[in-house]
Amino acid sequence: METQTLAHKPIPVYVKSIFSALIPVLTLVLITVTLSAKNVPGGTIAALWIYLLIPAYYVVSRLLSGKQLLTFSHSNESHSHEYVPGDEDRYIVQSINHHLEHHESPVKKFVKVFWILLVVTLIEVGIAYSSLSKMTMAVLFMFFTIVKAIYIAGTFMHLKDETKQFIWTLVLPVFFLIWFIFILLTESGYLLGHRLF
Amino acid sequence: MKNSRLNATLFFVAGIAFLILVFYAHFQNPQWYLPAATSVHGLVTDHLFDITMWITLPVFVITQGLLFLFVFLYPHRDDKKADYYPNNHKLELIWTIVPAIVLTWLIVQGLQTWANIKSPAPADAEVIEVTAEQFAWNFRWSGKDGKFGRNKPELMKASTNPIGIDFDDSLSHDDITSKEIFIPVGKTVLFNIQAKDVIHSFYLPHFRVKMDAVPGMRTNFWMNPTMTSADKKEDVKRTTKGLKEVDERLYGQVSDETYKDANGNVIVEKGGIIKRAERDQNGNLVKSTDVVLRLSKAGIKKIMAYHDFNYVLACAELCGLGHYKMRAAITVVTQQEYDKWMSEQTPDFEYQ
Amino acid sequence: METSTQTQSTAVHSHTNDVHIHEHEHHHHQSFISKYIFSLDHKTIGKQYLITAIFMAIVGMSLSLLMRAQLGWPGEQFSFIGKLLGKFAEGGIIKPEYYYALVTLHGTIMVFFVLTGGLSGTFFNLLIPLQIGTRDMASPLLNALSYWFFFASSCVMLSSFFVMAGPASGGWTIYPPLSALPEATPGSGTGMTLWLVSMSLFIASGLMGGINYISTVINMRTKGMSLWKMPLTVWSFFITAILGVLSFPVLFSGAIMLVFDRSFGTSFFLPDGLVVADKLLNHSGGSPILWQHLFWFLGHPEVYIVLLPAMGMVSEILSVNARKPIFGYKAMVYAIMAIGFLSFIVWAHHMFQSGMNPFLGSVFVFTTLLIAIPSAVKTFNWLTTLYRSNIIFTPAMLYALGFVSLFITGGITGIFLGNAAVDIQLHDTYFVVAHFHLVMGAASFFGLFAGVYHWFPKMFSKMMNNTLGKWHFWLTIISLYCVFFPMHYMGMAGVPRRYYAFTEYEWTSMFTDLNRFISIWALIGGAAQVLLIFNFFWSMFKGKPATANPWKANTLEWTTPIKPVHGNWPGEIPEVHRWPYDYSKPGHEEDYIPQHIPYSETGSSNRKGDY
Amino acid sequence: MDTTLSTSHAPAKTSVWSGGVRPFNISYGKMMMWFFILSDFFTFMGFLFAYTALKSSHPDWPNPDYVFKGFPLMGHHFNAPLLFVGTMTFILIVSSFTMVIAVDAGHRRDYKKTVKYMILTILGGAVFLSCQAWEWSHLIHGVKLSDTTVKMIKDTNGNMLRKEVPYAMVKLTDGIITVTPHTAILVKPLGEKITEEAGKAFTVSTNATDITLTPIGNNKPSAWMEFFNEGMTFGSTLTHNPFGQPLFSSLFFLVTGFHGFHVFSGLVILVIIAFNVYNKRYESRGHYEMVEKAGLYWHFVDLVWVFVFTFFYLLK
Repeated sequence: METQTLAHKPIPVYVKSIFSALIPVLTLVLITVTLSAKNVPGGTIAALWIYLLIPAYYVVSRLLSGKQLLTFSHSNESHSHEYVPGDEDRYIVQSINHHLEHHESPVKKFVKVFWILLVVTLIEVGIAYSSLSKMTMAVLFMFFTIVKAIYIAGTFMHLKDETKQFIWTLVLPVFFLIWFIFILLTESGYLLGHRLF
Repeated sequence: MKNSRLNATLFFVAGIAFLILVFYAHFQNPQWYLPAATSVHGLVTDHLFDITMWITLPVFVITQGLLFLFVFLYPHRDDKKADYYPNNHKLELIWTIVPAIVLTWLIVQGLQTWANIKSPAPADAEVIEVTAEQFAWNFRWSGKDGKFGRNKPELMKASTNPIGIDFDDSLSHDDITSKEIFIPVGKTVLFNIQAKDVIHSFYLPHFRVKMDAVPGMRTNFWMNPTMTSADKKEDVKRTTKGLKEVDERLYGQVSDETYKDANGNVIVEKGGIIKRAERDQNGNLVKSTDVVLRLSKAGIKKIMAYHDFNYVLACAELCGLGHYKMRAAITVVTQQEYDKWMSEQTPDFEYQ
Repeated sequence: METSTQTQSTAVHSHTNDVHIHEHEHHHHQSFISKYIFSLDHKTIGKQYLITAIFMAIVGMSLSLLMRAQLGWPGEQFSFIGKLLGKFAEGGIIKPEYYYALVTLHGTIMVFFVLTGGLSGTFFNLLIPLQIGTRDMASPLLNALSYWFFFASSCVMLSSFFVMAGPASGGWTIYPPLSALPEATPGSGTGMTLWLVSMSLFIASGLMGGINYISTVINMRTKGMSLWKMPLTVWSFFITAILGVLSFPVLFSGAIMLVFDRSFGTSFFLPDGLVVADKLLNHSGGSPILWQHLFWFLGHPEVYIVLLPAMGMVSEILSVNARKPIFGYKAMVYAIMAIGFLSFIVWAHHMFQSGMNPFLGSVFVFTTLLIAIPSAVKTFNWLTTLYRSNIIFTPAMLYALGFVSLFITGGITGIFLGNAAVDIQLHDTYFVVAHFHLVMGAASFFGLFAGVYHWFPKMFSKMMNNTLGKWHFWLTIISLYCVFFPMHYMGMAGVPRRYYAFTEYEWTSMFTDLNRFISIWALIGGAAQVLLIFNFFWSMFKGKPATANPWKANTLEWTTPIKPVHGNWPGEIPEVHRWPYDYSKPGHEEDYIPQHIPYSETGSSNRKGDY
Repeated sequence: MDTTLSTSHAPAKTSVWSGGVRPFNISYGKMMMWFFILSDFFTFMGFLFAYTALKSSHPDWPNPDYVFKGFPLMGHHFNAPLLFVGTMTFILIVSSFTMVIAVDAGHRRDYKKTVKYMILTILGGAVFLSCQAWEWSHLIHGVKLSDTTVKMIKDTNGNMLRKEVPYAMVKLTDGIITVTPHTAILVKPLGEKITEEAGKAFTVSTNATDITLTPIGNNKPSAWMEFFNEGMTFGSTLTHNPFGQPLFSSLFFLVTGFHGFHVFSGLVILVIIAFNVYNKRYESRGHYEMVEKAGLYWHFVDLVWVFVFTFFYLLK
C-alpha cells in the first residue's frame, strides 16, 4: 500500500525549513516589488501583504508540522450538557440553575455598568463641548463607543458569560465591517475630489 | 454496472472532442482571438492577456484532460476496489503553493500595468470632455485658450445646448463641440468623462478604453492612439481582401470591384458596403438590402471584397432602451489633419 | 409506515419550545393542508422549495430563450412571441424595453430564486438535519416561515410581469440612477418597486433560513458527529449560511435607501445636476457608486452562496460514486472556509471600470486573484479523488463530473477578469457573460441537478429514470458548452453585454452567425430540460420504488426509513463513529462503511490515523 | 500486507465539538437570536457606513452641534448641543438596566418582579420613542422651508454655487459672495439678522434682492457656515435641510427612523412577553428564556443606539 505510506510519511526537515524560510523572503520581495509599482500608495499595499501573509505563514507552518489548522478545543466551561433532542426546556432550566448556583447576585454588577455607561456618555458630551481637534475627537468618540458597546454586550447581554469560542464567533465577522468602512472611506475621499457640482 | 465502459468511453470521446473543438474553433477563426489594440497601453494589457492565456491554457488542457482520462481509465468493475487514498499533505501543499506563486507574479504584473494606466495624464495631453446622455455622446474641446467654460445642468437642452454650456462665461466662447471624436495619432488624449442622467460607459473597444460615465462626478481615462483610421482601414483591407463566397455570410464587406447584373444595372459599386440589414427612418429593421440575392441571381459566385473597418465608441453599461445603439464615430487622424479640422470648427458661441 | 409515525410522535413532542403547543394541537390529525402545505417538517419544506424553484427555473429559462430568439434572429417576426407578449412584442418582435426586462428578470430569478432559494432552500432543509442526525431544524416554525416568505417574494416578482410598464429593466444589479428614475426607463416604475419589495421579502426569508441552518449545525449534531466528521455537503451549507447571514443585511440597507430615493424624494444614490429628458431633477448630493459598493458587498458573497452548496454536493457525490474517499478532506474544508472569507473582501472587482478610486482597483486585484488558490486546491482534490477510483455512472455522477469540467473552464476565465488591466477590455462584455454563466450559473445548476438525481430517492422514496437522466446530461452539457464557449470570443472582440441587437455596429455584427449558433443550441438545451421535468414528475408517481441505500453511501440520511417519517428516525438517532468517506477501505469486505458503524465492528480495516 | 492495520482502535478524543453536545453551551433559541442580532447589526452598519461615506465626500456637511441643540419647551433660541439627545441616551440606558434586572428576575422565576421591571422597561422605551417624536417634529417644524429657499447662489464672477438651496448651504469661495433669494420679502429680516450678527467677519450690504458679503481679513468658510447655522432655525425634512447637505437630514430620518422602528417592535415584543409572564405562560415551561431573548433584542437596540449616537450626534 504505497498510498498509505505516502499519506503518513513525515515531511522531511529540509522541505520544512525551505518553506519556512521562503515565506518571509517572499513577503519582503513582494513588498519591494509592489512598492515599485507606480502611483500605488505603498504603505497600504505593504500592510495588505503583511496582513495576508502572516496568516498564510501560520497556515503553512501548521500544516508542515503536521498539526491541524483549527483545533476545536475543549471548552473552558466544564458543564456542557449532552444534547438530547426534545430536551431543550430541561436543558435551559438546568443551565439557568447552574448559572444561579455559581454566580452571586449580578444586580450589583448591573448597577456598576449602568453608572459606567452614564459617565462615559457624559464624558462624550463633555468632549463634544471641548475645543479638541476634529481628529482627536473622532478617535476618542470611537474609543468610547467601543467601550460602551463592550459593556452593553458583555454585561447586559451576558456575552462575557458565554464561551470564548462563541464570543469570537460573534466578534470575528466585524472584521468584514472594518474592511468595508476602510474601502468606503478611501472611495469617498476620491469622490470628494471628483465631484462635478 | 453494465454500461460503465460505454459511459466512460463516451465521456472520454466527448472530452477529447471538446478539447479538439476548442482548438479547432480557434485556428479556424483566428480573427476571433483578441483583436490587436491600437493604443500604447492597449498593447500592454493585451500582452498581459497573452501571459494569462499562456499560463491558464496548459492548466485548462491538463486538468480537463486528466478529468476525462481518469473517467476513461476507472469505470466501475465489480472485481476491483478503488484505492483508499484519503490525503497527501505534500501534494496538497504543492498545489497550494505553486498556484500562489504563479498568481502572485500575475498580481504584480497586473498591479504595475494598472498603476501605469491609471497614473495622471501627461501635462501636454489633448483634453476632450465627454458628456454622455440617453442616448448620445457629446464632445467638447477647450479651443484656443486651453480652458473649458462652465456648464450648467439647468441650461442643458438636448436640441440646442446638450451639455449646458454657459455662454456668460467668457472661457466658453471658443469651446468647440462635436458629436463625433477626432483625435491626433501618436499624441496623448485625456478624456474627461461625465454623464447627465444615468451611468453610461465610455468604451473604445479597439483602444482598450473603458470607463463609466457617472452622473455627478468626473472620471477620466487617457490613452495614446497608435494608428490612424485610414491606416487601420488599409491594414484591415490588406489582411482581409480576397475572393468571398456569395452567400448569406457576405456582410460587413466592402466590394473591391463594381458588379452588375445581366441588364447592366449596378448591384454593388466598388467601395460599396454590403450590409446584412438596415434601419429605415423610423428605426425599424429592414431585411437585407438584397445585394446577396441579386448577386447570386446574376450568377456571380465569388466577389472580391474586404472587411470594412471603423473605430467606434459604444456604451458598455446598461443605460436604458437605447443602450445598444448609443454609438459615436471616432476618427484618428494625423496631426496636420487634426489641426486642419480644428481650425475649421466654429465655436458654438458664434451660433448664439 | 403509519405506525412508525405514531411511535415517533412521542419522541418529537417537546422538540422545541416555540412550536411546542402547536405540535400538541396538530400532530395527531394531520390533514392534507397541515401535512403538505403548512408543514413544519424540514423534508416537506425542502420539497416545497424545490418545486417552487423548478417553476421559477422554467420561467427564468423561458426568459433567456426569448432573449436568445431576439439575439439569434434580430428583427425576425415570431408570431407566437407576439401572441405571448402582446404589446411588448408587437408584430412578433420583442421591444427593447421588454428585452431589458427579460435580461433583468432572467438574472434575478436565476440567481436569487433558483440558485439561492432553490438550491439552498431545498438541500439545506433536506440534508442538514438528515446528515448531521437530528430530528428537525432548530426552529421548524421559522423554517416554514422562511419558505412562505420565499413563496411570497416569488409571487411578487412574477406579478411584476403584469404591470402596465413592464417589469424592472435595470439589470439584476439595478444600478441607480437608472433604477431610481422612472423618467429614465419604463421599467423603473412600478416594476422596480415590485422588484425591491420582492427582494426585501427574499432577504427576510434568507435570514430566517440562515440563522436556522447555522444554529442547527452548531447545536444539534448527533453524538459523535464532530465537525471533522461532517460530510462536505454540510460544511459547505454551513459556510454558505454564514455568508448569507452576513451579506444579505447590507443589501437590505441599500435596498431600503433605494426605495427612499425612488419613492420619498431622497437622493442617497442620486447626485446633483441630473438632467433627464431636458428636465433638471431636484436631487442633490448622492453617489451612484455607493450603491454599487453596497450591492456588491452582498453581490460577491452571493456568487459563492450559489456555488458553495453545489461544490459540497458535488464533492459528496463524486466520492460516493467513485467509491473512493474524497481526497484531502480537510484541505477541502479549509478551501471552503478560505473562499467564504475571501468572498467578503473582493467585491469591488465588479467595479474596476466604474469610476471608483483606481487605488481600490489595485487592492481588489490582489484579493480577487487569491481566490484562485483555494479554487485550484478544490479542483486538484476532485481530480485526485477520481484517480484510481471505481466510477459508477449514475446521472448524479455525470453531473458531478460535468460540474468539475464547467468549474475549470469558467474558473480559469476568472483569472483574466480579476486582473483590472485586462478587465478594461473584458468588463461588461460577453466574456463576463460566458465566465459567470459557466462557473456560477451552469456549474451551480449542475450541482442542483446532481443533487436532485442523487437525493430524489430520499425525497420521494422513488428512483428516477437513469436513461432519461443520462440523455438529459449529455444534451445539457453539450448545449451549455456550445452556448457559452463561443461567447468568450465575442467578449474578446469587445461585444458588450445587455445589447438588444448587434446589428448596429460592424464590429459586433460579424458575430451574427455565431449568435444564431448560440441561440440554436440554447433552444436545444432548453428543450432538453423537458426530459428532467418529465423524469422528475413521472418518477415521483411512477418511478421504481427506492431501496434504503441505493447508492451505497456512508452518510446518515441513508439510515432513515425509505418512507420518510416525521422526526426522521423511528427510534434512536444513530451515533456517528467515523468520517463519511470510508469507501473501498482495505480490509473491509464491502466497499463502503457507513458513518454509524463503530470501529469495533470493522476491526480488520481499522488503521492508525483514521478520521 | 499492511503494518498499520490494527484491530483495536483508540476511541476518538471527545470535545464539546464532537457532537451530541451544545458546543457553545447555549440553547439554539438564544443562539438564533444572537445570529439575528449579528445580521441586523450589519444592516445598521450598512446605513451608518453609507452615512460616513456620504459625509466624507461632502465639504458642506452640517455640524451636528448646530442641528441638535434644542430642548423641549425651551424655544427656538435655546442652544445646548447634545443635551436632549444625551437625555434620550440616558433614558435608553435606564430602560436597558431595568430590562437586565427583569431578565435576572426571570432566571429566578420571580414572575412579579419580572413583570414589574418589564413594565418599567416598556415605559422607558415609550418615553424614548416620545423623545424621538419630539426631536423629529422639532426638526421638521421650524421656519417653513419654502420661505427660505434661495433659487440660485452665485459668487461675484457669476459662478453658480448651488441651485435652490437655503442660505446656510452657500459654499464660500475666496472673495465676495452674492446671495440672491427668490423672494425679496425675506431679505429684510434676514438681512437685518445678518448685519446684526455677522460681527466683524464680513461687511454686509443689502438691497431689495441681494445680500452681498465681503469677508474681512482671512475669514475661513467654516466660520461663515457656522455663523449662518447659529443665526437661524429652519425645519428639515427627509429631502430638505437648511443646515447643509440635504443628505444629512435624509439619513437622519432614515436611520433614526429605522432605529425607532426597532424600538417600537421591541416594545411590541416586550408587551406580549410581559403579558405572557403575567399569565404565567412561561411558568409551565419551567424557565423564562423568552424574557431573556426579548432582553437580548432590547439591549441590541440600545447597543445600536450607541453607534447611532456616535455617528450622528458626536462625530463632526
